[in-house]
Amino acid sequence: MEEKDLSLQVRTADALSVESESNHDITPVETKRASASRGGGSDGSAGGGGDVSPSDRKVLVVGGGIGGITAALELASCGVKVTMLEEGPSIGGRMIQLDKTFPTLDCSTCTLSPKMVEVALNRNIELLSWAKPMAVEKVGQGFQVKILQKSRYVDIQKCNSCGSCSPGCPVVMKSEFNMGTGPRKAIYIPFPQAIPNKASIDKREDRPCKAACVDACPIHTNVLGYLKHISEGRFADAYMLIRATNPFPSVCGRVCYAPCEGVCNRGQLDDPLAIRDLKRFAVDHFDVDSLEVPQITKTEKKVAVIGAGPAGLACAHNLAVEGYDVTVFEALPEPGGMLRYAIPEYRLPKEELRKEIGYIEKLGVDIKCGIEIGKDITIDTIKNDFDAIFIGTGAPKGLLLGVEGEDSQGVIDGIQFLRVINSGEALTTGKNVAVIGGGNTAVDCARTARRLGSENVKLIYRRTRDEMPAAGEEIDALLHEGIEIEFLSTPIRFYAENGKLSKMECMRMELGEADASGRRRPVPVDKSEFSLPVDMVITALGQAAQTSFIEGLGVTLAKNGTIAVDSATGLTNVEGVFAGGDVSTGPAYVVDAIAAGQKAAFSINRYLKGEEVTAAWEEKKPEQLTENEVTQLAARTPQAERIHMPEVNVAERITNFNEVTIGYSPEDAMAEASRCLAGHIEGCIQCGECEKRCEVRAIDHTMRDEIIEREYDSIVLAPGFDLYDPTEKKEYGYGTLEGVMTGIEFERICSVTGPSGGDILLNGKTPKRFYFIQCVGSRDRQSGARFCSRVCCMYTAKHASIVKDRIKGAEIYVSYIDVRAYGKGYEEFYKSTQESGTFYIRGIPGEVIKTDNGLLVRVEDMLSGEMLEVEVDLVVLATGVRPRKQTEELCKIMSIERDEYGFINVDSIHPSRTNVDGIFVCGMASGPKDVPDTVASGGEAASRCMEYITTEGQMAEGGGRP
Amino acid sequence: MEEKTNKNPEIIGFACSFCTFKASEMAGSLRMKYPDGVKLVQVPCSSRVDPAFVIKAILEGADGAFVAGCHPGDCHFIKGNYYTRRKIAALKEMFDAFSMKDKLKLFWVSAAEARRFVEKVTGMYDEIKEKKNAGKKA
Amino acid sequence: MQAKKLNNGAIEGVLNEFLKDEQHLVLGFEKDKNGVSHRIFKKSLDQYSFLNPLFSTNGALFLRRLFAKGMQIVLLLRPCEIRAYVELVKLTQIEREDIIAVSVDCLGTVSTKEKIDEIPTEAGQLDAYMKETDKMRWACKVCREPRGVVGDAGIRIDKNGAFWATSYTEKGEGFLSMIEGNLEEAPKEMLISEKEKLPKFQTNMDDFEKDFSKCIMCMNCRDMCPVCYCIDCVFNGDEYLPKGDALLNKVFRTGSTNMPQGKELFHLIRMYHVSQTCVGCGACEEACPQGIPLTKYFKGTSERLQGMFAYMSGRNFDEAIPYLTFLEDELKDVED
Amino acid sequence: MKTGIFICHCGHNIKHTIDVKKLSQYFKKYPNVTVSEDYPFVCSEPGQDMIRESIEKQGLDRVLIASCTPSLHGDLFKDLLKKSDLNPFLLRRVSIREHCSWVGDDLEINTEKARRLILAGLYSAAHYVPLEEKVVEVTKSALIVGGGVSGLSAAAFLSKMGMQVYLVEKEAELGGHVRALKNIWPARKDGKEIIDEMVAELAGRKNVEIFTSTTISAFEGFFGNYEVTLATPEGEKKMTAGGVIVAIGFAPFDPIVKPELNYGKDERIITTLEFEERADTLQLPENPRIAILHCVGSRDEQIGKPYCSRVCCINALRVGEAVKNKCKDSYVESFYMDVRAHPRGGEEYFEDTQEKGVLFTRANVAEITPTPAGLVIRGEDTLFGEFFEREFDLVVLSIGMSPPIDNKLMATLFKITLDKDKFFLEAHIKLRPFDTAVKGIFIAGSCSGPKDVEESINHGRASAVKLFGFLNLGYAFVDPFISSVDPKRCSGCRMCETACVAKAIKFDEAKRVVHVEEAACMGCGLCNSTCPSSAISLKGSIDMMIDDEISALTEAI
Repeated sequence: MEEKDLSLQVRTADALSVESESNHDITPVETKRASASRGGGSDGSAGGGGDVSPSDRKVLVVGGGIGGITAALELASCGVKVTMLEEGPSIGGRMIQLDKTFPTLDCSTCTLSPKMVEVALNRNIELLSWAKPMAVEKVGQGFQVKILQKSRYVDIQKCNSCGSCSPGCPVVMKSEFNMGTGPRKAIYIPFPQAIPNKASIDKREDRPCKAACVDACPIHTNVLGYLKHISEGRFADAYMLIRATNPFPSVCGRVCYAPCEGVCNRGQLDDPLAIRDLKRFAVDHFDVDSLEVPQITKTEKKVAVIGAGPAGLACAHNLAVEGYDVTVFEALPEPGGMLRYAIPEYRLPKEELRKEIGYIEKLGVDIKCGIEIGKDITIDTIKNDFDAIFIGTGAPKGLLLGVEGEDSQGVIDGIQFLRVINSGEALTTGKNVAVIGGGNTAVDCARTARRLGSENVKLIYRRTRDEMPAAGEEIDALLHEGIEIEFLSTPIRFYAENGKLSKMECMRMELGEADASGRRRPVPVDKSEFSLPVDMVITALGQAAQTSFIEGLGVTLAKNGTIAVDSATGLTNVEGVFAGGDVSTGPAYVVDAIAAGQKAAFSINRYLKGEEVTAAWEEKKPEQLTENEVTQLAARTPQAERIHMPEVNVAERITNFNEVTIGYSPEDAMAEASRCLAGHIEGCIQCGECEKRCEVRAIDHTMRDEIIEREYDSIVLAPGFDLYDPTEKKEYGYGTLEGVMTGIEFERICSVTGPSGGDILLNGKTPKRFYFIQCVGSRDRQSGARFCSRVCCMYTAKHASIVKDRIKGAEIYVSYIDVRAYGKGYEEFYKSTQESGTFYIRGIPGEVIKTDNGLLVRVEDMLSGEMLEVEVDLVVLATGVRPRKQTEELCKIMSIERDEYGFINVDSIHPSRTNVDGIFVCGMASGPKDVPDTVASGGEAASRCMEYITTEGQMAEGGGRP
Repeated sequence: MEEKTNKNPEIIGFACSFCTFKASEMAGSLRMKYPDGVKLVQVPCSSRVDPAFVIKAILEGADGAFVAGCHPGDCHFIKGNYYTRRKIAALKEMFDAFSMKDKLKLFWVSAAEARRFVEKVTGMYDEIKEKKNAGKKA
Repeated sequence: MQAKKLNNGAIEGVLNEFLKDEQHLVLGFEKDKNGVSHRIFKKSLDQYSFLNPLFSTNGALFLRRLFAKGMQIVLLLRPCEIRAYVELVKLTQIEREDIIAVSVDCLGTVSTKEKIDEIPTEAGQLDAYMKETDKMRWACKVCREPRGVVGDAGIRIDKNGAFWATSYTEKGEGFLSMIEGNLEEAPKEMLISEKEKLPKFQTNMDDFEKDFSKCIMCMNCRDMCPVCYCIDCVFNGDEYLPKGDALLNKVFRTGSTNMPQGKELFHLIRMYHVSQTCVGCGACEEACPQGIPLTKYFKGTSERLQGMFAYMSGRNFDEAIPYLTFLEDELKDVED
Repeated sequence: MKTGIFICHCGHNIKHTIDVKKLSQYFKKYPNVTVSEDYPFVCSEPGQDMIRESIEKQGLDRVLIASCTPSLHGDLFKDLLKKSDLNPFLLRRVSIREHCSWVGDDLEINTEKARRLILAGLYSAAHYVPLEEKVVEVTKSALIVGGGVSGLSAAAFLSKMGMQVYLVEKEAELGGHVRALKNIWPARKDGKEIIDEMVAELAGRKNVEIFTSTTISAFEGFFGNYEVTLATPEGEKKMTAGGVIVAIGFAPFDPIVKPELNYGKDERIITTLEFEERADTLQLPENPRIAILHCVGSRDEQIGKPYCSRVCCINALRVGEAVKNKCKDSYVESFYMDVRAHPRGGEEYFEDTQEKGVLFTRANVAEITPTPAGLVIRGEDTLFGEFFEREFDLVVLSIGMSPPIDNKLMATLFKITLDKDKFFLEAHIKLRPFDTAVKGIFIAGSCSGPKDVEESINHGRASAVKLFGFLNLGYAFVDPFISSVDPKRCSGCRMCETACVAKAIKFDEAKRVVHVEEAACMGCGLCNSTCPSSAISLKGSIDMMIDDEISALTEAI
């Protein structure tokens, strides 16, 4: 090697691969020798860097701004292993927030992002975002460092930055990147060019409640999420979030039995939230017909759904979204099943239902009504024509009393009764109507009869109110509407006079032993017969499934005639045949049917893909708060009762079938929703929506902050700077007056990567008149900063020229003390800004006040000596720089000295050397600098650092530092 | 060329890796929409674009072509796009001489200007589409 | 303009003197019974003709890749030929050191394809001939610079047909010093005056395709072009003119294709390549067996493109070829 | 040719907007395509295993991955190819996520667009050849031109890192202008002290050669191995340097240019530099009246010095302070436009000098008229808008910085561009403030524009560390995407040479063809598009690749 002449000679990297797999990090043995021989750089007296390979040296760079980036890249290129700590989600520092850089008006992003990418790709640099040093201890020449790695709750390896998580997130926060001028979600990628380009979750504390509502809900509706949306006035977002797991929000918003409210943890403090009514509110504020059909990739497979009830339609809906060709067969003339034919108009307007079903049809689902299986089409044909079948025919068959005279005219089955009414057919009820039963159907029948004009409607129930299966509020409503209930009584005989029903004989009951259902069995009381005059009796004793039509399939039935299925998957014993809803459970609730349909859809999808069929989601028992959790929460949560949804008064409502409940006003809804405990915390509320949406399963809420222990040979600090907060300068009205903002905020507004994509807008309108005030928080004793911030003069000039460039005919004023355009090309830039028609006024304004059409700036022009009053639309405060908050902490743990303003102390001949040997500083941390100066200081710091780590132990001979 | 006239315009764009292509990536990740007719060829620097490429693209049936790079002065290769500017300016003059000025455009789009990118290409697309349809009617 | 008046035969005398040296050559025109043509004179100058009314090729073509030193050469050629020579010098295709380029006023030329028996070579008569007959080549009719004002020196003809020699560079002065007599102010009015600018060339693809449909891709235009200097043209490769498998491959990709494949491509790209160096001599058209009006397109286009940069090919030795330089602050409005 | 095409679903991102199945099926049948698969997440472990497997099993020689945009996933797939013993430069990535899925709504149309883009990738990949990251031997030595603070601090660092350093100073003494300065602010040291410290640091080192009263007579070659010829008092010296740091500083502005100041006509009118030298020897009455003029030779378009010289305000303050320290009761008045006390602590320094009693008058000075009694300054007070006329015993002109005398010489020697003020032009004013277009050649300190001591030191060391990074391995890696010449096709017209920004192309007089200095090439491809016969072409993006991409994209369907 020594002999080799130096004429440019070329080898392939592979030839070197012995030492390095074309990594730039390891100095190959022979090359090192070469250097030693050449110029005798190796022997100690000559500084002796030559024989110390930097490759085994490690340096910690704190801060990922342009200063830190430069230092890190330089060190890495010298072969040093660098760890870069960035406290935030992405490197880039302040510079990446800039729209343009003076004086060339280069696009900041274009110039910086390649450097950021370099950092990411450089094999010598390990980048830790969300990380900062906690403790630093000097050991010999080196440092023992404890690094706090904050958890980002997203697996950086898995995340492929597709960004599908953020739209779903219900938590809207201010974007730090945009200096709060724009929103971001709790899960977010700060900006498109972020490095690392990965999402992170802004989780500040654990959710105070257990989100029992979500677990209680058969379809795991994201309750927390939509309540958060509603509480902050984003009603449409709330609807979409509900829609994501529920094809029938308007139905569930009205007639759901709301198991969520039963377990709502807030209920343990005061009242549970009105989760169902708020759902309805969300629906009321959304036009379902405007829903757009998503992008769907069609598959070849066809699926038949039998029964257009909630179960069947939910199943069809999800399959359609998955791209299957779905046909629904319905025996009745219209789709909807019990929703359409059993629930009366005053509880669920048909129009609402129509919309929801309309959307399902939009998805391409073909609903064939009036088709009865076995009559119009045989089950075998279906079996042959389709790749899979879902059966959701419900439980339409009414049960019989089994007493004498039941067959006489005037005795009618409840379901039958409701169906006739809901079909809009005329039906004459009697004067005296008795309804037998205590379920929701019975109540519906009674209230319907009342609305049909029956003077005297009675409910006959065998047990007491406590045992009534009907929803409590329904019973109350019933009583309000003047319907009596005969508890503990049951009919034993019906009498008809010339064919027409005339009276009913009943018998009193008393409660005996508990029966299978756990309810005490009613026992007849001897000699307690009594009779009631009736001309109509409606029996609502419960329903049964009607499954005769599938005999051909060989599906196993349970003894009560329902289809036997695996409740988690909807699998029957026959391959390709699935079932769910009342047809398998017997009469139950709408939301259970929807869940069953969705589970089946999930299974069918897997089955048709040839995958193993598994449960769609695992169920979790709703958790309750523990005693002391309750007490703790109660302590920090002000009491607030539930706000009830208004209803139409009784007198009016019994005269018609209009909906009884009226719905919340936005104010009430927001107030009620904000009672949700989850909504009370900052940042992520752990609603789990992102987990649902992340396909690579990158999200991990169980992550915890870690502490990493490392050893480094040297440390470079580049914590950068913050900007002065002018709130304390009352005279400028920052924070109180609209249209007064800081320079960096204005920068974001101008930026093409900013909230308005580069349009300079003040609440939607383009401002025309601008006033820039310089030296806010610089050269200013009151704000405790005598120093000059060095950049404000120029960035103001830049802003002025940007405005000139973007807004034709803009009026621009700039107030200054001295214009410090001292850098290369700065003076010229300042001049051209002036010449392009920006008015520079020497003198700092006394005050800014609001006027009818803008802001009034009062300033004394020191050149003319006169007092000026300038009216403008926008006032931009060129706020000075301050050391970054974190600097103080950093310096404390490293015992580094700072000056009166908190900048790190250095001397001008060794501009990066701190009082601690081996710790260096660059960039704004040691005083205001513009970008080129920061870059230079970054390099300088790197050079000092290199000296320190490569010549340690030889300082004396090196004759370097005194 | 003939059999394509009833189709939507096809536009070939030559985009420099450091600015315009980056901008187009950003346009994508921001889910901004622009016509499918616009298709990019990535080049290291706009100065790599040989006018022959543009001529070829047009003769092979593209309804338009554009060359896009960093703003003058921002070039990653320090001066490249100044040469681009001269070459493409000349080529545009040539296209003008052959009465097909509208078929060649030169854009400066920086890495951050996703929206500018979308505006530029959409603008060009619509313009050409309009001319095309007008041509068909005539 | 300071110049030396040439009495009859003066220049021949000078050149003969010059040619006495073994190492000296003159490239000019010779007149014989078959007409006038290029000739390199050694030793002595016989049947020399100042003017060559017949155009076959551009003389600069013969000078391409002339790098040898030691042979002193004097060029006495038409302005279009000298301009091509200058461009070739810029493109380091000619070693300029030992060459003196003298441009001679040109009264226009007739194509060698034309049928003509007798054509005058004396300035006055030739001028008349050109005016009477309509035989002058189109290229010459629209010539941008027929005056001997390019190169190292120039020979101008005044209204009375008298010749004037003047210099534009040091070399030119050297040449001038060989001629006896002193410098005097030459008459303002010369036989040929500066041409007025022509309107911007304008055409369209249909006409272009129509005109070039006859092209057989023999590429004579390229081979005879003085400024098409590449030793290996891109169009020799399969990239632009695919044949055989390459052709099939292309058809497979781009569907049906006319043949010879890529005529338009060839001509348009060549047009761009020579756009800054083309001197509009029309040699290409002379070379075309199909009689395609190449000059119209090449000259027209190149003049437009040169105009953009206030450039004129071959005007002088120092102007950089526009594509090889730039100003930071120019062409602000090219961007769309 | 055996190409493997792998189309990523990116979960729903691509799958839901592009018919990936259809595409993979379509390309299965395509000539030269051996494998064509679509996969949920190509970037996932199983995804990569799949690719690797098919490379090994099917013996693929090209891999095309249609997924997210190439800039994502960094070197993931390159490394994958490496692991599978396939040259990483045989990988082609096609962005169908950012450029199809996310920019169009219609499945059909997106799919067709994606097909074209993949086709384009396929065609161009057909021309791919294995490339290698070359490494070139470089000399671990640096030439530093200029022995001022920048040059010295660069030398200090590089020599300490064991590099051979050749420090060239055209003056007899090191230290540049700083050496002359007294009590430099904020260091509060004499320039001499600072310089001596720096020189002392170098003194001990065998790997530093210092050449004073020396100029550079010739400079040849390319990055890593520049051939330098020096003209030293002892005669000519030749050496090889890996890189160069040009730190030739500035020239003080000469106020002669401004006759109205009468500088040179009266010894009571001196410059700040002269003040430094003569401070003690000046003959002044006690309690002298002293005027200080700011911006002499700065911010002055008439004399072609529109720029601000950055340091003169501080210098003016120093003069004021010095006088006041000497005699409290002297009358000192500073005439300024804006006080640009920009360095850290400068503002406070400004205030302190004011408190010391130095008066600051915002004014335009029209002229200085020497009279026996004193120097009369006439001008306009721009604060009160009134004209004034005051008499002084001494006028100190705070002169600005002008470009170094040798700027043009050095510019041609080292291929550095000059900016409009004739200072050196940096590669990028913000992020590459001491780089030039030519690799391994740096400009440090005030030769690229006025700078103070601290800034010059920063520059010197920062450029030094950058140069060290280039050279410390003894070899440098060369990006494979560089130009190369086919000598058979080259006509030697030297157009590429003229155009090349990096000056990486060299002409061989004998063979009359050019060749590329690989270490210097930036890989922009300008030469390629400039060469009419494409005799020079950019590896990784040769004409045929782009031509065929175009064919694919314009393909008639």
